[in-house]
Amino acid sequence: MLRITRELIRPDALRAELTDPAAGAFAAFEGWIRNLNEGREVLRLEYEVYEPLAIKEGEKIIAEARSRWPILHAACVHRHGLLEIGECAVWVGVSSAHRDAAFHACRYIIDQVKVRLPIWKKEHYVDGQSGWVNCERCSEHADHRHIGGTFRPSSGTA
Amino acid sequence: MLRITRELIRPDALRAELTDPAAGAFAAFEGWIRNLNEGREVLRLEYEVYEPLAIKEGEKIIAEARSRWPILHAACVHRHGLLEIGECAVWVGVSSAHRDAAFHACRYIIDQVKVRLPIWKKEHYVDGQSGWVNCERCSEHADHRHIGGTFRPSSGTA
Amino acid sequence: MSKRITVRYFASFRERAGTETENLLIDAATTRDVFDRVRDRIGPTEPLGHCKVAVNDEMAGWDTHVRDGDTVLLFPPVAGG
Amino acid sequence: MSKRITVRYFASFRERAGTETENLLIDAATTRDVFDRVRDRIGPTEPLGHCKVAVNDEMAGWDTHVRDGDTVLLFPPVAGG
Repeated sequence: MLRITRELIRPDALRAELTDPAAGAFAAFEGWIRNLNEGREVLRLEYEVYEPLAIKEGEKIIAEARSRWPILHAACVHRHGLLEIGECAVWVGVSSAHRDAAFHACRYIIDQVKVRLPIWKKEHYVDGQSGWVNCERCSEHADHRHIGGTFRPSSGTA
Repeated sequence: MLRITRELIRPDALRAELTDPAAGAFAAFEGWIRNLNEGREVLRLEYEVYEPLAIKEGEKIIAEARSRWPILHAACVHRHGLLEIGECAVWVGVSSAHRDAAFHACRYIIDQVKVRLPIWKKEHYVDGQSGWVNCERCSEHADHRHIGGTFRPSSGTA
Repeated sequence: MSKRITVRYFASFRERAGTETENLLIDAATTRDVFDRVRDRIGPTEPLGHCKVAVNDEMAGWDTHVRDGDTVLLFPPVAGG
Repeated sequence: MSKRITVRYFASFRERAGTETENLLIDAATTRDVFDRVRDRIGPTEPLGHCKVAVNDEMAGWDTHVRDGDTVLLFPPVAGG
């Protein structure tokens, strides 16, 4: 299950959806908005999501995780809109009989979500400037940074 | 921080203790009591903890995780006493700037907690019998199982 | 032969195009051709390999053929999470 | 030379010993010697390598020396989590 929301993410309620009497393990990941990126002080982040395709692609990622590891339940929720420092931008949870599957599937889902979902974020800096955050993979190539002066490598959460 | 408790584990409250404006990632693991172990139907689990050494050894494990990965905060809470199916026996949470460190440290802590802390559990089965659960590593050696008919390999959570 | 293609821009592309959607009448066989025409209009972008494209709400590749009436969604480098 | 050693049993060891603590007067140089004496009393156990031992609330090894008055904690295979 992949959901996009403008509301605060509530990990406890999401976790409750993944319980199962056959589950011995539960792994979760959260991406939090942090106050510093590439040395610049961040005030808040603005997320843009193209929802129809984000959901389609997200469901595909979760199905892939299911086919690779013996998991019971998996879910991912991504925020949309304006987020403040400390807020949760993305939540991933996986329950399974044994912990190895839960850890691997959880990691797979967040890694894929970050590079495949049509989601963008604009950082608003303390100095009043703002800039779109470049993709995680792209920022590994320093030569492609800062085209037009508005692109920032790396990401607001991690 | 490692804590032993007889109360229900409250992941949301524990998670709140690990927040940090510099944290971009949070990884968590929970061990839940499952209803089946090695093909036998489990009713509940009884945990015995030798608290002074469990705390000492747990703090050591967390310090090791800190020295291996650049994490911000880490905590682990383990239950003690009688637990029902679905209850959380152990919670591990790690926050860090980037997700790789959080995932690795979280996995390291739960793996070490399972093999190093002086904690034992007795499974109570639906058929009225009960048995001490053998350690995770020991149960890999089938020849050492069932000494005296009371030892069960593998573990109640996973 | 010219095709009527609706282009949708997202994030930085939308800001640079100054619009969310536009209807183009262009000679284009593939999504790559559409993107090339768009770059003539909005200026240089990140390399093709870092951007993504969808046709009629299905993820597509840069060799995907476009037909008259298609909607092509142009995605700058994504950065979810 | 005999030493006064307090032995503390946990989990399955306690059940088999029928007691939580006992005071032994034994010839023992190391924790291994203490465990051997205990096995004479409570019967065969899991192999040494799967069990753990502590002396006076510090984790120890099976070659750790014991002194008169020490408390030796005998841990059957642990199974936390």
